[in-house]
Amino acid sequence: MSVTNIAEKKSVSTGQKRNTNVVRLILEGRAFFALIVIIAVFSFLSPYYFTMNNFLIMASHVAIFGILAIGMLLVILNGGIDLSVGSTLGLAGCIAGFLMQGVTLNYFGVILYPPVWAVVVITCALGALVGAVNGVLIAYLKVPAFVASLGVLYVARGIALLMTNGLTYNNLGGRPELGNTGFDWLGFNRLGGIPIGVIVLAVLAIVCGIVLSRTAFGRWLYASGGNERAADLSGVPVKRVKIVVYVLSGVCAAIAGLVLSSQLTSAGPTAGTTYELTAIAAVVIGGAALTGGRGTVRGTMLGAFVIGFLSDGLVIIGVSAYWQTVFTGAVIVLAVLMNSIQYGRRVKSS
Amino acid sequence: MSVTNIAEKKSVSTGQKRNTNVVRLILEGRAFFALIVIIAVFSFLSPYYFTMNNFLIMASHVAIFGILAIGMLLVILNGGIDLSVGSTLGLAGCIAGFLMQGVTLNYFGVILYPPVWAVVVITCALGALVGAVNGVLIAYLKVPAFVASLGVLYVARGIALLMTNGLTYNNLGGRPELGNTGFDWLGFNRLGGIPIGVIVLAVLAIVCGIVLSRTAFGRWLYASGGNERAADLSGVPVKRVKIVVYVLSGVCAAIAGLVLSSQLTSAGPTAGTTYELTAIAAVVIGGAALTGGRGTVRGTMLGAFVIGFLSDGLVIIGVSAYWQTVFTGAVIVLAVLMNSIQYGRRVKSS
Amino acid sequence: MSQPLCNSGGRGEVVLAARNIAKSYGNVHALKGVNFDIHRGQVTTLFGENGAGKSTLMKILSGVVQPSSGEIILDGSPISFTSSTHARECGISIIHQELSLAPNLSVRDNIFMGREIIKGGVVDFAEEERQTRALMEELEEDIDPLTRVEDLRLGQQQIVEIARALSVNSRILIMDEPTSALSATEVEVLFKVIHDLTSRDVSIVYISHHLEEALQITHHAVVLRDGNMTAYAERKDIDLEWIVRNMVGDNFDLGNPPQGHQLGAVALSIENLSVPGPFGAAYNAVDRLSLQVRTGEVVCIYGLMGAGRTELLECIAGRLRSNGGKILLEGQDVGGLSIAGRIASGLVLVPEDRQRDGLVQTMTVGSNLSLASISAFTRGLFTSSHRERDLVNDAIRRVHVKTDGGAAAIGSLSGGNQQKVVIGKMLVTQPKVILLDEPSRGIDIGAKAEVFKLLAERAKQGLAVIYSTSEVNECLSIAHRIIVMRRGRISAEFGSDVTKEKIMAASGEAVVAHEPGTMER
Amino acid sequence: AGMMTIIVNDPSNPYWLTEGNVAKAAAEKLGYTASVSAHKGDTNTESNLIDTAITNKSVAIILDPANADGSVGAVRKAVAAGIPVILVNAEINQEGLAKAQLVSNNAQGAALGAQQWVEAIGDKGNYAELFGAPSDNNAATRSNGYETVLSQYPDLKKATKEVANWDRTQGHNKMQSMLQANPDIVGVISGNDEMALGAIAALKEAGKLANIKVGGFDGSPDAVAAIKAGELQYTVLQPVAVFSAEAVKQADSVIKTGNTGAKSEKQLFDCLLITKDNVDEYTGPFVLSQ
Ligand SMILES: Nc1ncnc2c1ncn2[C@@H]1O[C@H](COP(=O)(O)OP(=O)(O)OP(=O)(O)O)[C@@H](O)[C@H]1O
Ligand SMILES: Nc1ncnc2c1ncn2[C@@H]1O[C@H](COP(=O)(O)OP(=O)(O)OP(=O)(O)O)[C@@H](O)[C@H]1O
Ligand SMILES: O[C@@H]1[C@H](O)[C@H](O)CO[C@H]1O
Ligand SMILES: [Mg+2]
Ligand SMILES: [Mg+2]
Repeated sequence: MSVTNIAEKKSVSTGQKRNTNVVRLILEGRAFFALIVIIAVFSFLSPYYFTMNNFLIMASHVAIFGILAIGMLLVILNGGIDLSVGSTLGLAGCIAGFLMQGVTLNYFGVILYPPVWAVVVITCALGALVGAVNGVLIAYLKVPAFVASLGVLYVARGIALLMTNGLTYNNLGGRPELGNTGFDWLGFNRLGGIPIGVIVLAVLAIVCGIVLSRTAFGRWLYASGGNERAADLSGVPVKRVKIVVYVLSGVCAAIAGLVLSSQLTSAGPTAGTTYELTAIAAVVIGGAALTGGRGTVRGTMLGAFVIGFLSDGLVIIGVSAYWQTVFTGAVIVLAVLMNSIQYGRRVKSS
Repeated sequence: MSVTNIAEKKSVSTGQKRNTNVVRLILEGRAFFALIVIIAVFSFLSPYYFTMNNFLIMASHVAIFGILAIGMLLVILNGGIDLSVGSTLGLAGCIAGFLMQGVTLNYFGVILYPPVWAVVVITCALGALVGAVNGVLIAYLKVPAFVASLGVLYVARGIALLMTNGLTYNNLGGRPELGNTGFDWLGFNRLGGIPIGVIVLAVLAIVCGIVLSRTAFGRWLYASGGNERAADLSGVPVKRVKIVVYVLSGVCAAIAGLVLSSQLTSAGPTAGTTYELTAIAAVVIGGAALTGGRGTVRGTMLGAFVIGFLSDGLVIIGVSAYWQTVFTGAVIVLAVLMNSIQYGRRVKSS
Repeated sequence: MSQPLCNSGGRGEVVLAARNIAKSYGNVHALKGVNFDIHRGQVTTLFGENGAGKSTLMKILSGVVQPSSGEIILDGSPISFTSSTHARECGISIIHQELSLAPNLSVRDNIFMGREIIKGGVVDFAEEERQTRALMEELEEDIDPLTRVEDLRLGQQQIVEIARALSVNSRILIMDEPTSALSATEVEVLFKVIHDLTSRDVSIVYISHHLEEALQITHHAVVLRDGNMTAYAERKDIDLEWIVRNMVGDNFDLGNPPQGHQLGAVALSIENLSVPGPFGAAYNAVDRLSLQVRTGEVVCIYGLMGAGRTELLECIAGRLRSNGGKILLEGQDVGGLSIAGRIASGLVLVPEDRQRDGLVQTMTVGSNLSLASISAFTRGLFTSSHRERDLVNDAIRRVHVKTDGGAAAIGSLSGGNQQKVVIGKMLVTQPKVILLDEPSRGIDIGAKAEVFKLLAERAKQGLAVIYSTSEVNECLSIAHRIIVMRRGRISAEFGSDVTKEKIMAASGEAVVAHEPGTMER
Repeated sequence: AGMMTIIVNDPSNPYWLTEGNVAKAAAEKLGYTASVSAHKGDTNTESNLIDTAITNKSVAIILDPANADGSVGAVRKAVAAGIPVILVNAEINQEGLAKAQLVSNNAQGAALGAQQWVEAIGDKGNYAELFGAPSDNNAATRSNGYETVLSQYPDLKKATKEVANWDRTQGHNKMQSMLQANPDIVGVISGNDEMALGAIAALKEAGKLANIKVGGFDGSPDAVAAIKAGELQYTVLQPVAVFSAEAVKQADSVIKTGNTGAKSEKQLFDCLLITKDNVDEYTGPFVLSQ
């Protein structure tokens, strides 16, 4: 810890890092700029891109990554990383699928069909549990976040495969006669024309934004990500914050799993493979520092939209799959590069 | 004597830093211990595990990850991360495959069959180039290592797919009449009974160990990973070190690509997908800190062997694929956890 | 590029001159056109409040930072340094105010980092180690060259930093607060080394907030104020009063114990407290120590490095576990409470190392100041930004932080002002008992006086204050009572009428001064 | 005549690459524009691609579904948007959604392969099996097909079975490990060619390729080359080139007439055996001219 601090301090004093509000605005402005460029280019290339309906569809695609990215942002602000979100998403979907298909209680000889709200609650609780495992490993057992969450990545995926035996749960629509309908409502319906997934994302983003900027917990999070020792000595419950952060990341992954499986009306054990990388990329494109303590929800959302709007755009204009891979990589670097260039210039001019 | 006392005292009082030589030995001892446990358990469960030949085969599997992990160690010591090694491995294999099959120069109307040594050199140069792109992005354009190498991950993979059009180069044996034989020698043959891949790994590990512990470059690397600003002020060429580190990581990935494609006598564009995670895991299990400045080649090799011996062992005793996933995750966490527990107990008992 | 130590001219002649140096960071004008001379074989001391621009000027002279305008003249010809390496090649080296060491490397590796001795293509570790050992001998410090720097205490790290600068053999050596973490003994050794260097025609620039100490060795005194040079004089023309007057304008002292209020009930009571030594150590860092402090009382804990003051204070604050004894706050046992719990019940600590334990570098001045009192501006679930702003502005005013305002980045403050932020953060929690571990480290005399005045005032209002210090003068300021610690125990206790000599004798300082190595037990 | 969207699994496998290429060529020949994209086995990506096809106002979708159960929702979505969907290569577990499901007859192909395999190996000894990605129904179908035939030979014993996820590197490494535990095996039967080729490399390295015979599945160009080299005993050609082209034709027919012109929704295309006897009839990727 002390090392990083000394190093950071030094760089601050020599004018390397100066996150005044102005700089932060410009930084985010840059990700925003990248988004504008993407929209402009694709709108020019395809008549179908710049339509309300397409934006809504794309936004509902972004929702999955965006929800993961919000959880990831919390973890990254805390100076950690959570590689297990993709697996947790998959596991959560399977649990939801399992519950929606009815739980057979052999002992009582009955099949229980839990109502949708119960499925949602149980699934989120499961996500929280996975997150808590990460949190305890990291906060109390001092396993580096990268390793702990990598381990949980494998274990959660393995459990999902074991519980489904590799198969996919289908027909999650529920049955009216059993009173557990409404699951695909989450994925298919719209409120005021807006897909539910997008609304969930928006609500989460707003809540998270408020928590970060307006609550004690938010302050604790930024402080312990910036300097854990100093936060500790200032009375911040750093361990508890850490655990909560991973729990929230797990819950976000579970919510993403619910939204995804309701969108697909099915849940498979391999869903979400490698999504953790996309989520991390969104957070970093959005200007957060992987060393902790810096980043905003707004930036993260921009990052998620940059990635989502780009990849959908490439498909819409019919770029070949191979070139899509190349472009995705190039744009990720470019979006962040623009930040750095701007950043660098300021330093020199100062 | 008093010096040591003072040192220990102080570090315990702050409860964070205690990297005396003794502790380091114990830490590494722990990974070593994990390896011993793995070998013991599997030897007990299967009569085939504890045989010379099996160890050699397992070692040749470890070689691929181990070579990647050596490059990754350098990057991590420097405080960075290189997510692109898996893609670089794939791309390197494709380049090698492309060259081995003969390069048609339309203009001259000839087909060139470069000798194997030339193929090896060109492929390594390509790996160096990919690494240099990472290095320049990170050192000069100030793109965070995670993002830069994530971008390069996609781009390199895309290029490999584009150049092969998704197909696999086959029959890399070369042709005697063309004088380019010997490629599969790398993958198939043995020197004194030891697979060439394992020998390559050993040589790289030894060279890297010497570089780290005996040369100025090694010290620069640890210094800039420990406190970049201090290193810079002391005249360490921190930017150059950074670039060299990524170049070396790229070269290691290229070598791993050569070894892998010679083992398979074929090279496909998707080889190496997600290997970066395994390489990072090996480095971290081996006791290196992702914050930079701490880690050894010895530890990293132990980490690579822990992962490799575990996954092969699970196959040999016939554990189902899903359980393999669960066990892999659990052991990764456990191996590191053992370190932390030992670590933690020291603090508490004090 | 490297020059012979003595080429021309005599002692006292100007070897390096800075002309009209200005430096701005955005709209902060750290230096506003300063002229500054360095004299051959002599010590020039730079005095000034926190944030006056001393470090900035030194960074410019050593090539770490480039000036916005102005000229540097070395041996009569203008030069502009492109990097610290370049300046080093021109014979200028610097000991930085904030340590710049790689904590993961050994002492030897830090000293030769970037300047490796190469033999046969590899580093000649044996030779480096030999030279390191020699340097440590010269500095009379018993540090093994192979110890990792992170395992050294702060003062020893500072010694390493000094040794590194010495090992370069430069002809101009800049020391930016080299003694802020050193014991009196170590300072004496350093001064011996400085004498040695000057006699070999090495020029020294010295910065310190320990004014008397600096007066012992300096030949020239320069005072900086707000980025301007406000005074210059030779040693023979100045005294302490001159410096203080030129630095802060007014005359003042560190204050007296606050009078005119009744000491109240016992606020903090320590009973037989023990704190374990390092893992496996046979001794306790704090050994069955008992102490009572009453409301409104100011207690100073004096001791040498390693007396166990930091352990004592950190244990009271809840950072370290005890292995015996009780901590009572207003009669309540707080031994089971977390740090947060203790802060909430009114027991707070200002830690020793502000970089590592005090500040969150990624946050603003305001967020740092308010970090420990978030509940004070939280209403229901949410924080109130205007309440926070009030709290922050009030704190900035009360502890006199020199800053653009609460929104400024913490890194833009000078070291002393950062220290004030750490103290301010704890004072705004409305504590009953405040523990300050070396609160005056790195802060200027004006700030020091302000801090002590502030503490004295708060004491009058009923705050119990305990502070530790390594400077005897500071014991004799506002403290009603002076406790001397030695080997984890209280070796003496005095009233405010004691003399310096008595305090030092009780700490064991006299013995250590002549026999380095007595710390071995 | 509008755009046909072709969604394949992962074009980094020659099998799916051919699937996409053939369909694209067929569509363009019929005057459509065609766009090929890939979901790489991820049902979410697949669903996104379907959304995009809807946005792009495609006239038909040719889809290689990612998952028998998991792809149902995506297909339903396209159908709800009024776009006809023709499935190729793999099935979904719901009928009446897609206009047609054109797949190779995996059960028949597996039986064909297993019989040839017994012919090469003989009817006794221990053997190993390499199993594809469990999320793909084809893996189980083929494995069951092998089992049905091989269980008729009581002296043939399956000594070990490993999942190698259709992947060559995994096939190689798993083969090496299986060899350690089962040095006495006489043959390897593989769920696809990629895994078989990995196994061959491992056997070659161990110097056991002469004694241990390998059989594949797919009919990929690499496998054919291996048959020519005498390293692979046989492969079962999936007529992917045939049913891909046919899928486009039926899509065209749906667009023009409202029905596919085929008798049923599920249409099985028989697989063909490639051995060294008929290997010369292999004229292009996944094409055997008869
Ligand atoms: N990197 C920077 N960015 C912005 N302002 C800076 C920076 N570095 C220094 N300053 C400002 O320049 C002024 C001079 O700072 P400097 O560090 O030189 O003071 P100092 O005299 O060394 O103080 P101290 O005694 O506390 O060390 C201060 O107001 C400080 O806030
Ligand atoms: N009984 C003892 N025997 C040997 N060494 C001891 C003993 N007690 C303390 N020490 C040493 O003294 C040091 C205590 O450091 P500590 O920081 O607590 O002292 P301090 O009085 O706060 O001094 P500082 O001014 O450095 O903060 C440790 O380095 C410890 O190793
Ligand atoms: O049918 C295909 C091929 O066998 C391919 O090689 C892997 O995936 C299966 O679905
Ligand atoms: Mg200063
Ligand atoms: Mg102390």
